[in-house]
Amino acid sequence: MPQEWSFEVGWTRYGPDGQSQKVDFPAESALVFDVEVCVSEGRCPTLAVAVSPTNWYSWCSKRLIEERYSWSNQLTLADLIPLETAVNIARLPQGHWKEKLIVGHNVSFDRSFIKEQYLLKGSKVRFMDTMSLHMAISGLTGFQRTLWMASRLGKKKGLQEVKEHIKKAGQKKEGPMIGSWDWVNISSINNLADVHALYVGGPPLKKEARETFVKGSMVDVRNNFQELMQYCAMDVEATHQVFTEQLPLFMERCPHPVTLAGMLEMGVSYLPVNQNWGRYLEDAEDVYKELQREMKKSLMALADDACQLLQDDRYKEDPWLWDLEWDVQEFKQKKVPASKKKKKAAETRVATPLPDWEEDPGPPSEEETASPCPDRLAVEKLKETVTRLPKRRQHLPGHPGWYRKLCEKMSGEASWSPGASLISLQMRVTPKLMGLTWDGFPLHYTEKHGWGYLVPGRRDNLVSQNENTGPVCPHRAIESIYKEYCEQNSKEQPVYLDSNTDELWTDSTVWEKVEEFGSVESLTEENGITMMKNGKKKKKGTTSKDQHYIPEETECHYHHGNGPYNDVDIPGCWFFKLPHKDGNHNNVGSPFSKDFLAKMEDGTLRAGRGGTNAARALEINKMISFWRNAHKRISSQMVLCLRKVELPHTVSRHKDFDEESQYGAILPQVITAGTVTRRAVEPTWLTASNARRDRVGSELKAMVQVPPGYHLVGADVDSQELWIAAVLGEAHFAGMHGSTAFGWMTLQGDKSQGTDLHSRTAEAVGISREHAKVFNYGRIYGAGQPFAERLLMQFNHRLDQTEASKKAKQMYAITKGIRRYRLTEEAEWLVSELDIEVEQEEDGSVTLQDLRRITRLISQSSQRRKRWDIVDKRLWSGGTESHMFNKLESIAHSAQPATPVLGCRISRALEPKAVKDEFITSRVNWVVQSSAVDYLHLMLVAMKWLCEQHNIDGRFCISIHDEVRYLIRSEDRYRAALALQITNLLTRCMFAHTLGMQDLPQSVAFFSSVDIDQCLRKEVNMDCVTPSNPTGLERKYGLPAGEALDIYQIIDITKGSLNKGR
Amino acid sequence: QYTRRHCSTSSTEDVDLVRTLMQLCVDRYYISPGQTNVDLFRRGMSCRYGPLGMELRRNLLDQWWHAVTRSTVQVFGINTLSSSEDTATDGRGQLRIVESEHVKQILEQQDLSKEQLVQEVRQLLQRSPSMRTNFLQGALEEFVPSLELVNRKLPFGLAETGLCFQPSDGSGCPAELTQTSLVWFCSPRTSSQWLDHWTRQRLKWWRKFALSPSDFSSSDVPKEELEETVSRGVRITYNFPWGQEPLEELWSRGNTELLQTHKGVRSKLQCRDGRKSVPCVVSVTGNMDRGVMAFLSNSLQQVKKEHGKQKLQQRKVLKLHPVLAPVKVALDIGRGATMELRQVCEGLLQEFMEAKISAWPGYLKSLPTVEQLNAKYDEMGVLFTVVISENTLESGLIQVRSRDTTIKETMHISEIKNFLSRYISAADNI
Amino acid sequence: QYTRRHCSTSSTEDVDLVRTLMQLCVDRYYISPGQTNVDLFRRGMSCRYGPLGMELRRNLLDQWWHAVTRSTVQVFGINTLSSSEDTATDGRGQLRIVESEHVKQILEQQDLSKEQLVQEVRQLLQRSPSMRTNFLQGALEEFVPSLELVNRKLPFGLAETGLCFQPSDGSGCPAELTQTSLVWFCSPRTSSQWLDHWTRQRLKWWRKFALSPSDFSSSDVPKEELEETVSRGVRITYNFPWGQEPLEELWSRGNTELLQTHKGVRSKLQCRDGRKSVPCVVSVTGNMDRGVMAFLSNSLQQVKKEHGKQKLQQRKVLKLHPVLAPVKVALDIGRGATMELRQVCEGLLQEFMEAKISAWPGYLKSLPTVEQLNAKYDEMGVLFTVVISENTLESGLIQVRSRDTTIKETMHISEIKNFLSRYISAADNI
Repeated sequence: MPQEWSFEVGWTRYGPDGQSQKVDFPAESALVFDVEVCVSEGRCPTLAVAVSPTNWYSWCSKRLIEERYSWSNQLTLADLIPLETAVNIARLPQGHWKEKLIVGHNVSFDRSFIKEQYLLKGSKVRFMDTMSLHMAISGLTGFQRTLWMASRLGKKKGLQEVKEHIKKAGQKKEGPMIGSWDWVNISSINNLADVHALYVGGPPLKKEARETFVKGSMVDVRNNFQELMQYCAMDVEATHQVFTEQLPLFMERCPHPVTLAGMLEMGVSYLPVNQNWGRYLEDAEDVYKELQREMKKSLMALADDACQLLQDDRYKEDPWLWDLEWDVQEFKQKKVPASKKKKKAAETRVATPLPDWEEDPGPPSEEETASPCPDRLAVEKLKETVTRLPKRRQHLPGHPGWYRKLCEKMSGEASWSPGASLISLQMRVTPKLMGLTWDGFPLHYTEKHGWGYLVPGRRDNLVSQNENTGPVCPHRAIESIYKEYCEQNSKEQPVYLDSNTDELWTDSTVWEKVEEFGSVESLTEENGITMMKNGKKKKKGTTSKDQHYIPEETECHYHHGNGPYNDVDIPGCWFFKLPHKDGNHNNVGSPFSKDFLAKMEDGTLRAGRGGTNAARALEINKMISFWRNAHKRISSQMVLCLRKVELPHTVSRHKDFDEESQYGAILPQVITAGTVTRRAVEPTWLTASNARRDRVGSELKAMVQVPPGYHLVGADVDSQELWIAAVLGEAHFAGMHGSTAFGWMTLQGDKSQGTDLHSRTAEAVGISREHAKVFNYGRIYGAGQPFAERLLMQFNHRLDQTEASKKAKQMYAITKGIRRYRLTEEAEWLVSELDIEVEQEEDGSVTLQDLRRITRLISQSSQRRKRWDIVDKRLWSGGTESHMFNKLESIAHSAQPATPVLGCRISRALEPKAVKDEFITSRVNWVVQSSAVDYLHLMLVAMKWLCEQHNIDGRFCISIHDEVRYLIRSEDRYRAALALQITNLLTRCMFAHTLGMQDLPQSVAFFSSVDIDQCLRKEVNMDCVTPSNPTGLERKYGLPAGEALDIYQIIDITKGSLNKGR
Repeated sequence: QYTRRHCSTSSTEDVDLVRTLMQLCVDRYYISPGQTNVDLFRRGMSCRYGPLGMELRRNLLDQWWHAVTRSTVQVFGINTLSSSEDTATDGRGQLRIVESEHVKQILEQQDLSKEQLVQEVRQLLQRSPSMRTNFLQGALEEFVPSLELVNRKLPFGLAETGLCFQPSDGSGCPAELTQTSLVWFCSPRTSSQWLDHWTRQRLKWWRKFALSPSDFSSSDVPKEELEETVSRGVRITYNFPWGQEPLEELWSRGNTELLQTHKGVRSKLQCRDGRKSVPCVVSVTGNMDRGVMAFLSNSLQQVKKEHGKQKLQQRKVLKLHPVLAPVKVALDIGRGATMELRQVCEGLLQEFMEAKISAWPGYLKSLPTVEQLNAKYDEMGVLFTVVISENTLESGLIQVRSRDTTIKETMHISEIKNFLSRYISAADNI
Repeated sequence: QYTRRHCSTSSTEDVDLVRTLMQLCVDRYYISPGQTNVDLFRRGMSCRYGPLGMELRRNLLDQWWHAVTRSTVQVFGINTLSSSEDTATDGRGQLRIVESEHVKQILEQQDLSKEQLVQEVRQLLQRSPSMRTNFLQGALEEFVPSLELVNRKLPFGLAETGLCFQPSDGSGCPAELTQTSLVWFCSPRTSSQWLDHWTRQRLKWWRKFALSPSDFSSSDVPKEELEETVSRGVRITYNFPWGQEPLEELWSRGNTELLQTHKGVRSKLQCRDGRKSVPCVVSVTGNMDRGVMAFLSNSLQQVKKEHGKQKLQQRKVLKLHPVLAPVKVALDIGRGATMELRQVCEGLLQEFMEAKISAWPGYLKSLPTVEQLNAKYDEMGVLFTVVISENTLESGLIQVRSRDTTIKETMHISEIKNFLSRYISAADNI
């Protein structure tokens, strides 16, 4: 490693003997590479280091070397790091690209600063990500990561963290939570330092210098140049060491070449954008800001209006505001010395009465206008009394306390704004100002229980009123509010609206929930043969009741909900808590969180007053939810615009090419294997939901738009995970497609006839299809009954615990089936010896009850100290999905779990050797999802091969889990569509074949349709109307609907041939 | 507890509301009394405004002007004539100014035959200047001189505000309108985008000053309602108690009229955008008289006050945006007015005037009770009421009541001016 | 070295000067080109103004309004209609708006005799609304509603600005005027004092913005020139190169017209001044179109620059008062414009606009030399020219050139906005 780094723009090569030389770019075909960015100065790369088998290299940005007052915030190719071309060259003749490999840790970040990667025609450089390799070898699940960090933080603190987590997940504290900690030592979290420590060991990496890039300015970087270069080089060295250790491990654990090839292909994703990207950002931000302003104004108006209640103490009769601080302060002024006061008093005694009638005095004389006006002098003189004010002015002394807190103290700063400008939805006072009601009851907040509501009618605590010095609850007013509500609704049960769940439940959120609950379910199974008790909550209820005896009348007869919590002593009212999605013992921190959006839509939670102000604020809150959460990520996407000479002729010579438009690209920073299941991770594009009419900015995906002369060709794999799960079950059961009920539904089910899986579940349990979908995926991901219960109650808060539990049980019985147990030989022998009567299935399994009986009988009659080993295997049976689950569990429980198709092994941190029987849910889930990743890798490789074979001009664009998109030159788009169909066929065949089935049903052989479109969207005819795109894609951006072609249409168009120019 | 009119569905309530609003406008010096005048106002026409209405419209026009000419894009103000010697025979020439003397002279000519007389009158009419019905024509004429200003580069706009005249709708009396006009010239390729841009900007502007912004909305004009030359139109409307009425209209007009105005001489009109295209015109025309009414209607809040048991009072407040409110502060004297107190008021009034804070000399006319006074100021939409009392002379302390919160705050006389200035300028930024 | 036109006595020089002034007004976007338009302007009528003229007139009207409505006395703004259904047969009803459709309908009626036709046309004319020639009548009508406002106490005034129409002086084409009007109501006893007061105030106002104040003067109107109802009159005039022309006229009108307007009902008109007298009227009427020309003429300074020997150059500067100047600052790019420089300019322009400093985007149109650029801005009356150069990107420093001193000062980009704001508001107080 060089001792001295060259402070010069561009690449410098360092020879082995220390001499340095300026070069265009590193010439070798394999590099380990790392880029550093000075964050405060925008997204322009600052410096970089690379090492090849023969040389070290360093690269410095122009902005680092040259000092200037300001730089353009629009990056160009010249600002980026060249790896294949000289500074001013942006096009290489066809076929002159060389094959190259770049290795880095989280290399997709570094890739986004490489010049050639933005060119529309992809180069042959590929990227190896040591982070992804690490995930594939030794990755951790999300829950494991928390535990891992906890254990690293030290035992005491660690346990604390674990407890916290368990509490959050809503579990009992009893019992040893984690039985085995072996996995902690064979894994690590993802950052380079920890990964390095895991694979290489030795002294820990120093990361302190990194702070300079994160917090420092360009000047700081300049001042510490040598040190920072050194730091960057150390990272490169560490990455190289890690990579050398990882590669053999990876090849051993994921032996199939398709896995590696697929990961390389995924590493070069590319999203074409144009000038519309800027318009989108501007419009969305604009609309967002305006809505936010409107919301704030509404809230401020509410606060102002509430102030009027101060008059005549009317607030005391307000069902929401009675317990706010209504005190006002006295205006303070220094006392005047007595003598002076006397004198003053004498002065003021001169009071001239006004004349009864006044004549027009005529204009002031010229002298009068010349000399200072006496009126002004009088005012000026009065102003002198300002000395009697305290140095620090009181802040709005005449306003009630709660209002004062919402106001900014007036200052000279430009940002000061008048009125209750500090108000926000998050504040505790806001729901009260809005007069929110839950089923007609006013909301109330307590420190202990969070948000809840007051139900009038309680009589037992009315007596103590006189002793109460605090604010008194106007329970009469609350009663009349509720009465009014009842009259309006005629007390009919409001129809339960099916809210759109696709926003609340993206794949990843479902899985997060499942994982959280799953980690505990396995535990309860482990703890004995007892089933999960659902009496837990009841027990909690009774304990609270036991604590203080409650007379009969404290029970609320006409309202059932989460409560009452009678430790909240509000005269005349019971307190009920708002339901919480993670279980009712959790406190609700804000009724405006997105979990309550659905409740607002169906009218359970509504604003009781303030007219439009409150209702509109709620509506706006919903509209801006997406952009509020996403706008930072979206607007920080690095867009690089290409100049005309940097574009291929296909674009620049196309008839639609426009000089004034911009054509560029975003390189999404995809971690090719970012989770333990090897699914890709990227925070913006892979989780983006589809456009919704009432969500600002949700047209995000559609802003990926092709340059002239190109099309996006892509498809969704139809119910990918369901099919994979089904086909595994079928292979296990009868080796025949459609041989299980579940498989049959997947193959033959029809949404329109209500025979598909989701419709069936919906019908069976009596819920909507959308909700059923969440249940089904949750279940197949390995979630158990408690998850379903919780979900049911969340979807319908009027459902009580027992009902929910009953429904969940029913659902699981008909799908997953019932647990049965196969006895060990020993046990079989004992059963026959002791002559215990048991009912055994064909496969010899027994029910849980029988098993308990056997256990009891054996232990009674046996003298042995040693416990008998009774259970050989646990099975599911009787449900539509039992066979599938048995197969999944058999894989998950095997000594070396590996995906059935490409044979990729599970992370070392999840192998039974390391974790024993824990993290079962994660392992079951891994089987399905990791196979889905195999599916994707197979598709990518097959498609790449077909494109190369048949000269289809295009490149990989992005894959979003079960969806792939390619950027294809327009004239090749139908051939590409055909190639995509063949790709699916080949992939499905590969699955069936490796599972021992030599045929494939036609219903799954092809994509139901391939989309040929000019932008990225769910359906080719979606116009993506949102508040920020009110006129739709077609009118605003001139994007017509695309084509969605099925296999027959494609064969028609292409005549079934992949060959060019038939 | 609160009733806002658009929550109500009963039409009688709406009728009441309209009556209340109109009565309030008359009583509180927004418009001059008289049924004809009220009717004009109600129909969204220019009417005789009182001092407050005049100031409100002035503020509104100022805000429009700043928003349009000081936006991020290039807009130039122009001023054209309200009458033009236009020989066109189409609708534009509907209203003519004639000098009655001239007509009389013709009519008095005894030796003319009836036919000759008809001919003479016709010719006179033809020669008489016609009144503009909108600013479009004027802006189209100014296009060529303005081109040099922008170096023949698109896009740019020409803005104008003022009076326009409309032929009577049968009633026999032509009406005046205070119109605002932005005529935007852009390349044909981007005209649709610009239409969207201006729609958004304009709607945002209207909503900025509104108490309940959602009453202002924009909608596309159905194809069948469009004029021949217009390819797309958008209307910004306000939801009045009696229904939607347009406040501002945006039309994408293509270049037909521009070519017509300049007699088809393309070379004069071409711009430097590489394609030598004739620019497209997007016109944005607002009716500020109706705008005044929309904001008055929007900001009227009626609050039922339960006062004791028997009396059901209604507090009417005109919650106009601080920037628009015609009177920002009223000055009053507490119990027992004296010359000394009057003097302080006069001095303070001067101070406010100099700081361009429009103030109301309430001390000149005393009302019996504070409640009546506050009710009056609330109905006038006065932001703050300052009360000078005997105590002020001693300590310099004054009472400042806020229209929006109804809370009275004590303040020192030396700080009130700055407080108001800051309050108003900061309210502009929200 | 300096030749100011009123020093010169030769009339050819004056003619040149007028021609120069008019040419400059056209070239520098004060008024639209075209001989008719220039003639209108020259005659002190409203004409088609370009962006700069429009802004100048706007500034002037604003200043007038503030000076009058925010003076120490009570003046309320009102707004009346420009046309009224006035059946009076005197001069006021000279200009009528007729709907040509209606006339045509009459003319096309075949069965009418000539007499019937004449009668019908006369009636139509009679029914047609007449255009106002000044604001007096409107203000007199508003007197009664306004009385309540001031608690029936005198004196007070009603102010209005806007368009008025004047019958053609034979040329056949009626003219438009931008008038300002203050109608002052006071007790008969003080009316003469008030006339003097307002004369003083108004003259002071005109002179405040002048480069050479002595060109503005006031003089009593000879008795014989007074209208019947007027007892005394004063004219404020400007000494144009072609002679004196009136800018503002003050008339002491007694109460005849007021009584007439209100049909002699004295009780409605009486004020609480102990004598129950009907107030006297003092009217102050200004012509702001001519005012614009007066200030343009007044501020044009021509400096002969001897450049070498052969070339005799003239530097023309429009030294408009900082408050009136339509463009306060021009933004330009030095040698070698790049996107980055353009960006800085646009940012700065936005900053100026937000601070309500009207700025000129000179960077959009580059002139070959700095001299030409400066000459142009001097003729436009631009106060300061800011030049952004490559150097600005490195150091943040900009060049600021002053119109009045022609000196270039270096300033930091972060300080320019405050500098300009301070400069303009300070100039207002001088």
